Amino acid sequence: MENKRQITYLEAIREAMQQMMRKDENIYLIGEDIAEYGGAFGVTAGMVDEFGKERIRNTPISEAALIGIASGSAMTGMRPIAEIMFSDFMTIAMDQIANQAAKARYMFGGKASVPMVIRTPGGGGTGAAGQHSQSLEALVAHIPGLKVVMPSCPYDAKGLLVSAINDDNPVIFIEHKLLYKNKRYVQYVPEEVYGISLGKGDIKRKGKNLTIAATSFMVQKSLEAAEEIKNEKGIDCEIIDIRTLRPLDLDIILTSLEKTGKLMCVEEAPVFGGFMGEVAAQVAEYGFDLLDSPILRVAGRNCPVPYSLVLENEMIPGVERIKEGIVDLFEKI
Amino acid sequence: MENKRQITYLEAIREAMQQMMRKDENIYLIGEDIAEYGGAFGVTAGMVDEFGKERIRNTPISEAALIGIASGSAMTGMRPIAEIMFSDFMTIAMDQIANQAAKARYMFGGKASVPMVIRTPGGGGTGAAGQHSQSLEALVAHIPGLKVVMPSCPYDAKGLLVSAINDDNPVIFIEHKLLYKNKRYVQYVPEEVYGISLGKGDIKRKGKNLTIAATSFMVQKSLEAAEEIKNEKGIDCEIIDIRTLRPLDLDIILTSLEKTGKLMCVEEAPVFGGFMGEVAAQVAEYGFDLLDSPILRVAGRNCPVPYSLVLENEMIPGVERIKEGIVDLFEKI
Amino acid sequence: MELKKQKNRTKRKFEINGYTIEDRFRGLDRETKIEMLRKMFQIRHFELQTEQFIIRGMIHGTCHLYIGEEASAVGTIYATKKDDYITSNHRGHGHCIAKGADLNLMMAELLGKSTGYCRGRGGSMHIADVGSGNLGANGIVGGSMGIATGAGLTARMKNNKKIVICFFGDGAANEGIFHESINMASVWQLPVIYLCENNIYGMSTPMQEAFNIKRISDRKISYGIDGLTIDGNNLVEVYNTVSHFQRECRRGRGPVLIEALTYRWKGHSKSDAQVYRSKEEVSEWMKRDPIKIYSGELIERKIITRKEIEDIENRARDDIKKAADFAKSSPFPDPETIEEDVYA
Amino acid sequence: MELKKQKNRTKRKFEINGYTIEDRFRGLDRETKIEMLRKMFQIRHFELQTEQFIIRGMIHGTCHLYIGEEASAVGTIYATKKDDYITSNHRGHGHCIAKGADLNLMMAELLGKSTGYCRGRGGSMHIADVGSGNLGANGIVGGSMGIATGAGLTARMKNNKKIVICFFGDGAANEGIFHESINMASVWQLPVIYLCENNIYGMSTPMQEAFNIKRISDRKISYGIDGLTIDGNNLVEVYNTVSHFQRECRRGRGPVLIEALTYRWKGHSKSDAQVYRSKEEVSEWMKRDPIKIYSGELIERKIITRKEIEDIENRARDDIKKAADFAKSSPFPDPETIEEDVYA
Ligand SMILES: Cc1ncc(C[n+]2csc(CCOP(=O)(O)OP(=O)(O)O)c2C)c(N)n1
Ligand SMILES: Cc1ncc(C[n+]2csc(CCOP(=O)(O)OP(=O)(O)O)c2C)c(N)n1
Ligand SMILES: [Mg+2]
Ligand SMILES: [Mg+2]
Repeated sequence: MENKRQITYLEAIREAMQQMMRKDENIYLIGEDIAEYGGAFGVTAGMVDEFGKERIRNTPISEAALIGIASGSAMTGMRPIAEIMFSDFMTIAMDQIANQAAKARYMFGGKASVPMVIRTPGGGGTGAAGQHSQSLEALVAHIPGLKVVMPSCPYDAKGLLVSAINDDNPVIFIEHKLLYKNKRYVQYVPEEVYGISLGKGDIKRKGKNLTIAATSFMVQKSLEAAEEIKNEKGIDCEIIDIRTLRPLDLDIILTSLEKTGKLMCVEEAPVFGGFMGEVAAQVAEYGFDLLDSPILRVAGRNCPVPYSLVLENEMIPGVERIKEGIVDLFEKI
Repeated sequence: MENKRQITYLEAIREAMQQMMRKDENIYLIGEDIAEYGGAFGVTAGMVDEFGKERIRNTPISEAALIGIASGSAMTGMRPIAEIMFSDFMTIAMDQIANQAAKARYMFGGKASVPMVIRTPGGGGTGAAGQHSQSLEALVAHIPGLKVVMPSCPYDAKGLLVSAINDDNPVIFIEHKLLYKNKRYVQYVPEEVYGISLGKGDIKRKGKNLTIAATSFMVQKSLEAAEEIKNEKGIDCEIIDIRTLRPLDLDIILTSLEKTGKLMCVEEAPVFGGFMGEVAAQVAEYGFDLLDSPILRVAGRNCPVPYSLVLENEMIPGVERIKEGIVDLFEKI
Repeated sequence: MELKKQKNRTKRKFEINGYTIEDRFRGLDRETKIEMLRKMFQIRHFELQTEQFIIRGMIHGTCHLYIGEEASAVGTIYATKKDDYITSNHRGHGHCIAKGADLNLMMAELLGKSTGYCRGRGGSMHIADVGSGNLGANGIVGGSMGIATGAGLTARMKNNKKIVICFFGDGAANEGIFHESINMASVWQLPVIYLCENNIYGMSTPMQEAFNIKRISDRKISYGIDGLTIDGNNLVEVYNTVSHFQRECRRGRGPVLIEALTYRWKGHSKSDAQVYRSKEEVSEWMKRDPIKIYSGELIERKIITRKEIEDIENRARDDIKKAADFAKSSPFPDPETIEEDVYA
Repeated sequence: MELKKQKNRTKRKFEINGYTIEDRFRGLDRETKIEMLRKMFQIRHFELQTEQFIIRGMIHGTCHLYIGEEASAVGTIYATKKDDYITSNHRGHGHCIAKGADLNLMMAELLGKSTGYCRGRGGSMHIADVGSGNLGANGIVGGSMGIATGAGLTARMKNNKKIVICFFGDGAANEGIFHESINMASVWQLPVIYLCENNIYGMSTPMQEAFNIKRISDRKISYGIDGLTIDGNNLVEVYNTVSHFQRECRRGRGPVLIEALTYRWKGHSKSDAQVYRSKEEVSEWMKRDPIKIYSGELIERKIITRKEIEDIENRARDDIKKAADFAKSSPFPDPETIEEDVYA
């Protein structure tokens, strides 16, 4: 294992794009400051040297048209990967995402396809405050016609991005800023191209007392919490990485609940109206009999992401909040 | 009772605006084609005659700036009521709604307020297809800083709009097209100005076997279904009109569940990621012990709203689907 | 808005807004000239039939009729190539027919039938025929401007020599996406003709309430591109202007903004009391019927006789009748299929 | 972009882009002239201190430094009235200081303290002081352009004689909201000065990659408004131009688009390797230091001596030091308060 190369989440994403672009010249990147600058987080750094400025295409600061252009090119034979510099800016392009790209195929009676990926970093923890730290996946996951993916680790990031690029639908691919360069989460990632099915969750930790369903960075936080709680209280958590919010893999959650009977959902977005409401609702409908206690959500507080570190740490769930949730769930029985 | 005037939903909304505008000259209307034309649905018809074009302010077709301008004027002393012609077009203004109006107060440390109402018709049933028929409340209800209101009848429409106008926060007020002029739903509405608290649900029908939580037009459909099912099967439904999605009145639902032990949620939006996920999740957390069966959602199908009447009727829940849901819930026990 | 017409029919060149434009219409074969008239009649009668369907309550939903604007769609599309792309807007029937759509499938779509272009999922505002280059009508004002620009980018990246026509209205010119799209097309010199059909109103809002400028084509300055205002009711002028600029575009000389002045005869949509304009204004414009103008031109140029024109109109009427019959006799979609086509 | 300077210091009028602008600076009291220099120094040293905090890891989050652009904020704001409104953008410290913000509260906000303008909720990109007319910085490029226009509408509807300055960058001029906002302001003739600080880059993207025009102020044509391009590093020119147009605005003569050419000395934000520009370009622009230019002007006009300038700079440095101390010694917000201020 040690001999195998370990790469970061960012490197895995970049590699997926590079390898796919070498295979298919219809794939190109479009976004703000993605060429020489390499994107706000450096994800596309260096790619312009290999692929040139036609295929690593800088745009003016015009998010709505950027997405519209990507969609129009996708409808006519290209396979764009559009970057929205911060996921918060999807709001500016929301008509183009939700009313155009997502719906073209259906409204045209199945006669168009819009094979595009919208890559965008979400999440907080960087002190960038309310307009640069949101987790807006619930807004896109609700729109029929979109697929929504949130990888939590390098291996998944590469495989899921490859599948997203190969998919003939618009896929919103939300990355997490705190994972990009974090050495702590480096991982073995095969050099060859491989895909991970959109629509399959993944068990990131086996356990028998409690099921935790989490997304993105919260998967990592949950893993940490699970280790600690195992040591401290002997509670053994099973951790399910949702990975693709839409299509959602309900089965993997229900299967786990057959064993544990307890569900906790962990996400970074403000809890009210967040995506985990959907998970909880589906379980409360289709897995009701498997539950032996309330479904708990540990999620962001109901406020914009604040700037100050002490506040931001309070807003976004951390290991402590997750552990408290686990304990709560056992005390609530 | 019969002597009292009965007015439509549309008239109730217009009356609320007229009366409030007479009391406070800082209130004005801003939107597309709202003056002479009276708005796409005639809600503001005639108002320009009384208030003039300064206060019934037509804009060019520029939804983002329209909302930005309303917010900026609200921050500086006005109390705008902005109309977005179809709620689908909120997507074009989503940055201005979700990143600006909603967050200004918080990000500025509480030192600004944005007292504005965004009125917009939602829902389908008019054959206007995918981009003019959506129920996008889930997108706004998730955003901290916004309040979200969806009245289901004339009485509530007036009282809730009065409160929305008096509120010092941005309030998204989603009306339903099929209610506007529908004579079937006329109702006694007091002539005087009255408010209905934002954050209070309402029991629209008392019952003891099953709790239905519904929004907007689905409240009316649920009432119909409840009458029929009472006659046909003797099942007695209690119907809760959520009325304000945010803040949400969980208590009224839990209190009802103490009696019924069964919850069905009915909404028009596509079920996946819809607002009722939040309701279900809160109940699965805070009311788990009150439930004696799964929480069922009866909602829109997971597709854009289609054009053809036969498809549209399949997409949007009707009385039959709601009745089937009720029966299902009893058979599932 | 005043229509200055400085051209002279005997000359081989027009002078419009400082651009010298060749009279290519003149050299066109007779067949195409007549074909264009036929298309205009088809559009006119398609819309009249649609209006009847609306009146008889057979259309679930709304429609935006194109009557009075036929020269713009037909002149533009016939000046381009068959496999060029177009994008359209809510008032899209005319663009669609001019682009060669099957009338039966269009009409079936309006009636919400399974045989329609969109299998009943789209209706009037969403008819598309991607295979033939029609990237779709759009219910969002300005909504297709990014898509058109993206098709232009494809043309550029694949170097496939295609160009794109982006149809939109005066109202759409105040949406942010207009600004962003044209700017990007200009920076990248994409082969897109932005064709603004200025019918003086965006719904009920007259131009002077939505603009503080007289000519929308002046916005070319903001993007450093070519642009001009033409008489959109004059098919020959439309044809020649678009012919000129489509060649420029195909040669890589960037996007263009053409403003075609025209007028819609009917209300904005299904329900419109038209309080915002006078009957006189409407009838003034009806005198400038694009079909009459073009017929007159053809007669004057001795390309066709009055009798032949009548025949063409009758055949167009027939085409529409057949389409209406096809639509009426087609089945509604099966509700079971509702979630098909959401994903590829 | 070439800076043409046709003005003559001894004249009482400037000629810029065809506008005749009076030299109102000349008649200003000495105190104000010096006050402006002091503000420029405060901004400079505020930013240098901020840079230190960044380097020392004391700033959670990013900052966009205004060094090199001081003349634009100071000249503009001093040409308007105390209770006029401004809106700002991500590069907002300079606007904020020029508008008279309390340096202590600003610095405390940057360090995320409870004593900061936003109680630690907003940070660098969201400092506002609504009471004093500062409607806030904004993290969304172009995000405040609608808000500024709305403040203009308030001024108009309340007839309160205020005007609005809307600061934004060259990059923001390609956002749709730029287009929509200015158009509406023009249609309604709102008293808003759209002040585009063109520092030639939007993040890493040079103007020529984002525009196919040379002057952003040419976009005035699209809206039928006044507009011009000025030397944004020359405080006197900025002051005079804005003085001129703020009067026009206050008289009801609609919005204006002023493009102030300037340059940012530092990287775009906290992390910027600046691969997109050359050291030479930076040092060329640093020679055109707005503070040096203005100091030189004051000395030449015999308004102040070199010694006095040094004193002013020293005092500014002190002010910043005090602000830094205040910020450092202030407490962090109480996490318990996190959900306060979400709703009124
Ligand atoms: C984004 C958006 N805003 C508003 C509408 C409602 N609407 C439909 S057509 C229309 C007028 C469009 O005017 P114009 O672009 O000039 O086209 P015309 O109808 O005159 O052909 C409006 C306001 C819409 N469909 N989409
Ligand atoms: C809507 C949006 N898109 C992108 C960004 C990321 N971003 C922040 S500042 C900036 C450049 C802005 O350029 P300009 O307006 O010229 O201002 P400058 O930084 O040069 O002062 C970018 C792209 C953003 N904050 N908001
Ligand atoms: Mg129009
Ligand atoms: Mg800049």
